[in-house]
Amino acid sequence: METAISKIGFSIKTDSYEGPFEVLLDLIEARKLLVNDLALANITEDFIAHVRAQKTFPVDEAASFIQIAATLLLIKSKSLIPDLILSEDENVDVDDLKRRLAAYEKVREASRELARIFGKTVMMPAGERAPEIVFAPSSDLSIGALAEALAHVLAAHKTVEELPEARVKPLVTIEEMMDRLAKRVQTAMTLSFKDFAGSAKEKVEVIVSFLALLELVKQGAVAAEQHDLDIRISHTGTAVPRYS
Amino acid sequence: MLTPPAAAHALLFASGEPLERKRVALLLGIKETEIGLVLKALTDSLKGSGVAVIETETDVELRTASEAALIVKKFRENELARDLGKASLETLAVIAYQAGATRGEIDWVRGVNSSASVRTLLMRGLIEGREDEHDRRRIRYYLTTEALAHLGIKSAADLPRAGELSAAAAAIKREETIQATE
Amino acid sequence: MLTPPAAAHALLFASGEPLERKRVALLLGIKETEIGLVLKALTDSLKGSGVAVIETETDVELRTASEAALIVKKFRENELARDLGKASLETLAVIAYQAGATRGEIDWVRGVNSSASVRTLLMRGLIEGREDEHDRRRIRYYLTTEALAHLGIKSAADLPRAGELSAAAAAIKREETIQATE
Repeated sequence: METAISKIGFSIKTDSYEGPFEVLLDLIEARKLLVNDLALANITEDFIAHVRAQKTFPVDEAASFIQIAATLLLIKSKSLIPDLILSEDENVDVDDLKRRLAAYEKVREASRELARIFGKTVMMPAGERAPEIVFAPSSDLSIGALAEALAHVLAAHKTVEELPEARVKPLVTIEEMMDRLAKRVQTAMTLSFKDFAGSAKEKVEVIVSFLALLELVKQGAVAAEQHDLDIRISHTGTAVPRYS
Repeated sequence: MLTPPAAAHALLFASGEPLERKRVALLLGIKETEIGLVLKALTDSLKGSGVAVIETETDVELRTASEAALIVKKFRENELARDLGKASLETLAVIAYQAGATRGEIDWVRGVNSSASVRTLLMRGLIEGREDEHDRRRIRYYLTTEALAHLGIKSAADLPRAGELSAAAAAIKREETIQATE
Repeated sequence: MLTPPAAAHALLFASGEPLERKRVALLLGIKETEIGLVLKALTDSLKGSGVAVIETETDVELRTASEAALIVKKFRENELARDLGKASLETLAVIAYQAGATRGEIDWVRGVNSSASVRTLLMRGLIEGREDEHDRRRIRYYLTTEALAHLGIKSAADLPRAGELSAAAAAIKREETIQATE
């Protein structure tokens, strides 16, 4: 884990959790690059190294990290295999990632602006006076209304709790997605193998990254299983496989 | 930078209670002999503004102006006659089914900040706060006897679906305790 | 007789909490369309006074001015803001620069699930959720006067680089809407 990261001199902050876009931007900024295809292709391995290095992965974020890793691999593959024609869906994924990253860059700027002023000059509310208490019930107050209000709160609480899992796009399982992507790129590589003469080293890296990612999904820190229409991703245990 | 009268205004506003003149002087970093002038300037600047400075020999306080008495009275009456509304009803419900709930627990169960609702319910005499026996900084809220009487029940046990709803709320409340101690 | 801005001043002072703009209009006996002008006049008259009006789209509250923060801090230190984590700050930023942002929009741009951050902000009273007018299942989030007060600004228009960053945030809304309808 250490070597994979220290290679590029980018240290992952272990004290606070970072989302995938944040990791991407950090990697790009560390290399003083602009957000474009070239930059994304450049940091693909580092991003995957980061995914692999995560000891504790927030359960519901694993999917977005892996989905982004998959899109990065597409961009990387395309940069290595010029013959690789991306499908419409794949192009959408790539464009989408770039747009979201650009938007996130602005949000990060905005949040830094807010961090600069938040809590610095707090405008205080009027001081509280001891209230004059007047018993004043209301027409909407009854035991029925109370029961209903609490039932509503409890129901809302349940919805919130369940929301994170439901938000993972229930199109395919992560495993299916990765399998498809692996086949897709491997086929393209076989077809245009002769183009690789000059970049054999990088080709190997791509394949290694792929296998590592697939392994992560299949045996490692996260296990994906399909429940009804939602995907639930859960930690299978604390044991993290080592790839070194 | 604020002028001394403006700084005094902010202090009195944030205090809510009468402040000693000498304390105001100390906080403003001026001499006690100067405070009279500063308060005079503040009084003048607030003329006709709806809010006024009330001075005694020792203390000073910000109050609504006497000309505003009518509109403030109307506001208070409106405040007490209004429907409780969703937020306050929910807050009252949590307290009804979970007697002794704290602000933190109410917020946790509702998932939103409940300070305004708690304040409303206190003012309307529907709930009362008592210090926790073990931790005096913690305030626990209970329905008042008047509220119970108004609802036509003797205790929380008489509420509809008391067992089921209390248990569910208690389960959520426990999460808060776990989170808070983590 | 008090002028409408002075009457509004008295009301806001007496209330001590945020009041709905339409409620202030009702109590003052003016049209909802006129409340903006009245509050504008009040804001102007309070300039440099140590106290200021904070306005959101729906609410209005009287608070000490941001310039008074240092002096007021001296005796209300215990209430001072706990810092927000990075995730909550980002979420707050999306909502600040794009009033009415939905959970979907926040998640879209942050690339992570924001439910915990949204909940933190709700519980701290920095944002509030309201149902979308057209689609009741959609909750839209807005800054509260409390959030503006913590940022030391009187309205969202005073946010740092408001024009530029709001324009950038508006793109988020469009993008997510396209995605959601696909």
